Amino acid sequence: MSLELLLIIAFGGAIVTYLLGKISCRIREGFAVLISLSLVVMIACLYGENGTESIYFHFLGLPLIMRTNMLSWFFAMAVSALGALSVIFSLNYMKNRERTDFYYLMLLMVNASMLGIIFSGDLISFFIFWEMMSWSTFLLISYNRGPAVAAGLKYIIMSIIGSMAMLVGVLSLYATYETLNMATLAELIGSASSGYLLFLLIIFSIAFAIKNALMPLHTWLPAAYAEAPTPFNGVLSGMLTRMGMYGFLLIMYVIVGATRALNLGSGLFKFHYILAWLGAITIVIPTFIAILQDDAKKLLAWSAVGQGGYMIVGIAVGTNLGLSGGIFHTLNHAIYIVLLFMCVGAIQYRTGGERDLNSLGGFIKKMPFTFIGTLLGISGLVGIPLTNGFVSKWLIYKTLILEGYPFLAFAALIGTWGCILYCYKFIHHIFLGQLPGKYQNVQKAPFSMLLPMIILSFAILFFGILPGIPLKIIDTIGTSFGFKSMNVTIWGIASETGTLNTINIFAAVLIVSIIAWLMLKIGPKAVSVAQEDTYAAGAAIPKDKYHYTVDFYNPLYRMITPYLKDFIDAFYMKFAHWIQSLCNGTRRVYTGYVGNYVMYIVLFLALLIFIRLKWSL
Amino acid sequence: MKDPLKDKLTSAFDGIQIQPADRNQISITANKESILSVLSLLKSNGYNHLALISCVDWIEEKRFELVYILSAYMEKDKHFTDMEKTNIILKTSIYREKPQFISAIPIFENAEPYEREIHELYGIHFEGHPRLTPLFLEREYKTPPFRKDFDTRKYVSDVFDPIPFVGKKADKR
Amino acid sequence: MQMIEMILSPLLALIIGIFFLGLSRKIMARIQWRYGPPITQPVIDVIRLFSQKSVSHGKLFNLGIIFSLAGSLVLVLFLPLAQICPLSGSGGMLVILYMMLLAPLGIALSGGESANPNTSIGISRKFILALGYEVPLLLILLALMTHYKTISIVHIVSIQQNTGWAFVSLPLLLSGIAYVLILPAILGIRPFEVVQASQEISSGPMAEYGGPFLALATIQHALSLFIGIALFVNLFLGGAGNLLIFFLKMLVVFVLVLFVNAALPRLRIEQAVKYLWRWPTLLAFIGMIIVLIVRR
Amino acid sequence: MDRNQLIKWLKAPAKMGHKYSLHAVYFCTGCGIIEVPPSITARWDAERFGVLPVATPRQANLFLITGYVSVKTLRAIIRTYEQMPEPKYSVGFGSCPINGGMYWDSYNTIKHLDKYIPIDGWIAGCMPRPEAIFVAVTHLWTLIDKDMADGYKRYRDHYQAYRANQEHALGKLEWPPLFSNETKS
Repeated sequence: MSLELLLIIAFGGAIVTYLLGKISCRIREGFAVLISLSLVVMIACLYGENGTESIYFHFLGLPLIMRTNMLSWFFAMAVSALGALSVIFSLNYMKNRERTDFYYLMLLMVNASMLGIIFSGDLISFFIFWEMMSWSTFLLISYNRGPAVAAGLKYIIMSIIGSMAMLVGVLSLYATYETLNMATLAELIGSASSGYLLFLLIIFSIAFAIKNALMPLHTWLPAAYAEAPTPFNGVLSGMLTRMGMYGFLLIMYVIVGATRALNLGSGLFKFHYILAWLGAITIVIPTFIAILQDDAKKLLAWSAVGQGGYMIVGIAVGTNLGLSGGIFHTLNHAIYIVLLFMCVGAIQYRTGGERDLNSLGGFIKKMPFTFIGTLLGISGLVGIPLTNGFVSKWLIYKTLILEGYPFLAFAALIGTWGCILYCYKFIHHIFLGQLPGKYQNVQKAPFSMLLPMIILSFAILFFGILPGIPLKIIDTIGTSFGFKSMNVTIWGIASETGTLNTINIFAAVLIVSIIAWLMLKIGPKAVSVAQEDTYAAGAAIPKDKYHYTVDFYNPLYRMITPYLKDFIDAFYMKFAHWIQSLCNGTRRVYTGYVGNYVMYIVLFLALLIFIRLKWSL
Repeated sequence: MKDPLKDKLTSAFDGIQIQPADRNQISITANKESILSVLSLLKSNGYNHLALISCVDWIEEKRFELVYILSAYMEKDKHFTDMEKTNIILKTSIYREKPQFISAIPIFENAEPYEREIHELYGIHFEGHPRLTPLFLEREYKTPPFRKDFDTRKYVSDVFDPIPFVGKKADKR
Repeated sequence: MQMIEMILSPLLALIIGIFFLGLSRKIMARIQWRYGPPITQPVIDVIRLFSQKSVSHGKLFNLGIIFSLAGSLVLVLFLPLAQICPLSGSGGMLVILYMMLLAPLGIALSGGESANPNTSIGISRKFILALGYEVPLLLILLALMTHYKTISIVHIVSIQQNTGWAFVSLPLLLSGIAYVLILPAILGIRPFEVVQASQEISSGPMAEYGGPFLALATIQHALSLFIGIALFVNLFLGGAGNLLIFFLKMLVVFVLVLFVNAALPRLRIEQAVKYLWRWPTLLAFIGMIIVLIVRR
Repeated sequence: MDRNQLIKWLKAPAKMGHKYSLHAVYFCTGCGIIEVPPSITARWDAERFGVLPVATPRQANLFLITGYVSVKTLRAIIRTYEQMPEPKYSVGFGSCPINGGMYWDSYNTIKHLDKYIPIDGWIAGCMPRPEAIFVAVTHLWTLIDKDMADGYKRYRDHYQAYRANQEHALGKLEWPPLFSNETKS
């Protein structure tokens, strides 16, 4: 099954769905689902192949190569699976919206370009697909006009800066080594001086850090996530932002190679150590900003920025545990952030686009399945022992502690406790508490929205209880990068410095929960009561006024808000205004009247003559 | 306080009597038309705190007597002047049949709850009062309960006694 | 053998926890010159609560309290109780850290479901206080783990058996003192009783708990008392050879903490977090620096 | 005081549990609440009998109605009584809840509290001293032993009558009836 066929199906499918859309929307949706599912199946049966290279096109004399290895298979599986789920999710969500053909075209285009990035074997096709992905994302973010266009602009400007940085790196590589094929580059790079390696790493990591929203370059993410249409949010937050992670892995471990990348720089100022510290800062500050948010999607956006830090810390630490923790966390984070965005989408679908956390409440009575999905989603996000988030965080913490980076581990752990606060705020404001009057007759989410949620919730628990399956694949990725393999068993990691056995934990929790349930059964059966029958010091419950959500962590807000003003965004805005005024200045010089230009020439000549006369006398 | 203010009062209003009540209280009785101007005069002369408005129902003389009690806020960190020690009890009386009076809110805003209470318990209507809604009572009463002609025993036997006992006691009775 | 341990350690924890509850009410009474209830009063309360027909606000209301009690019981399995440590080989300190947030999350979910602002305020205070004492606690635990270069608590206890208590070993002295300063916050008692402040927010998350729910909540509270003190004894006072010494060490620590509980009034939540983020964090930070220097 | 007779515990744990762990709702309904603080603090210490004030009616099984009951407070008393879990006991302090006491002819006090919510025990005295409260507690023990403290059963059986009386005295009640009519007994 050659890779070109795969890409042709992916891109062709996108265009065909657009055309089918002209005929009837039912066929278009069916075809879109068919395409994405077939992509998943095709990639699944690509499992074994390693390093199959196939030149499919020549561009300016350079061979464009497609190749696959375990790393690309892993990311491709995740991209296609999440792409299929979000297409299924958007069937209902986009039912009565305008320009849905354009939406489906762009969604499938984004999925296809991501697959292109993953399977590209040389840097030129990598760059082409990267640009294609950025542009289709920009069009999708600014899908529902108004503020979305501003968010899209912010996104596209920053990703263009990233792509230009990458282009500089690609050209410098081509200049020194005449070839852009990654495999050959990996061998030739050995001869490069450490200074050049450092330059390469920095240039490429600027592009990937912008895409992965590392701390100083993260400002596009909250606006983009908040304004993008929610089904696309799943793809955007799940795998698209994690293309930066794929890029980091590519540049640090595939092209530059692990040994060289890990001892660039000296002592405390090693490249990977600074990158780890950037990741640690990215964990802490966005997590505390997420606690302040009152908009559901903004809260999830800041949490996605925070969780990105874990992945960076994982791969930047440079041990096999850290690397597998980082990659596994990329997959886990993709699963539960897509699940949480789908829950927000289901709520929006049922309440007519309501996103403000303070005007929702008590939805557990009306949408129980969405509640279960959100509960599993936030338990994965927090890292509760039976969910997949816990396993990847356990790996990262273990390596941080044993390698002797306690302050990095401290930043990561504080991120988790901050994460609990906004996770509970998210689920409490939407699902618990009093149901407002106007949402009394809200029905369940439609099945086409619930199906992806059920699959993802199952995935969270499945990977949480039996982490051996994904960890085995990740271990082979680690060994392909030259790391020592950790002995992965079905139930976790078995190593002398501390084993993880999730099946023991699962069995213990299961038995003990049954015991606790029996203890509750000792007492007489409880009478279930309506939400109005609750303690109010003897008074009757005021309608729609007995729900506490505004300023939920008020004592904490007062303490942390002064430190959390978004300095970086403000700095970028000031910088942008400064450049704009600079441009205005030059515009005033080139006014476009010929007279001015003649005057400039005359003046300049006069100046030259004057200098000539003055010095020559 | 006594002389300058007393002369000012007697000169400004006719039909006003001023006599010292007990230790440091002065009771002033004025007719109902001049009440507001007396209040504003007293307020400008330092008695800027309206402590209370209450009402007495003289049913034999067919009149309600409204009592305004004024006192002075103590100036910050100054020694007690004798003015601050004295309270002024301003009395006026209105006819009982049509209980009608003007509200003192323009001069003292904090008169609002007192007048609401008097309206609820005595049935005196105050013009210019923003909201004469019920303040304490749970239920409507044909004659306001604090009036002398409100017969509590009859009210209790009408409202509470007919309610039957429940369970064993009811069977015995 | 392992199966017997699996049953024995939660049972032991339950008995000791409920005994501690009864003891705390007795000691508090004696400090206030009162005669005080019998030691077995919590047992009487639990029996009475189980016989009452309570009110429930939905399935999550039931599942939440079950989930929180299960979380505490499972956490006990990870704690070494003087040679009894059933689940020592599956995750070590990191699992304990993460298990400690199961119980509050369970009560938070069921409290939230009871649709009462008092419970929501109680829960938000609980998480803020947890964030408050988690900052120094994480620094202390990381200092311990980097000092002993292990993440399994059984290993830490065995090292302390032969090299003496961590509390008195020089590099960890400051961390030990910081831990003592935040112990009342971890146990949720008087100076930091902001969560179940029965006067202000009508006992916070427990406002809507009736008969059996309140019984499970009391048992969970007893267990969390046990866990907080057992963790301290294991990490800093070197665990114990046999059960009796372990129990005695816990008793001494508990009585001392009770005196603090009896003497101090309840802090406001801002004061609590300001205090927690100032002195204990400073001590824990310096302790961490010392551990890193000693490690170099 | 048969608290430590083990046989009784094994025979009827629920009854013994209720006897020796009476958690009272800390709800100040009238003037008698001034007697409760001294009875729970150092000098008279109610906790040695297992009596403890708790914050919400959900956690309680004893409801002390201390002193006269005004019409407004009756609304809150009914709401609190209905929110207590099932085996619950209520004790009236002083003569005012019995028959109105010295406010027998007042327009806004409730005369016979027993018409609105069932009362299991009365304590005489215009505010009984703490010793009288403990006598009442021990008396309540004997009532519980002899199954005579069945106020909550009376409330459930005659709920329609109680509800009618309440609506007669207070007009419209904002909360639905506790027992819908089909759960007759």
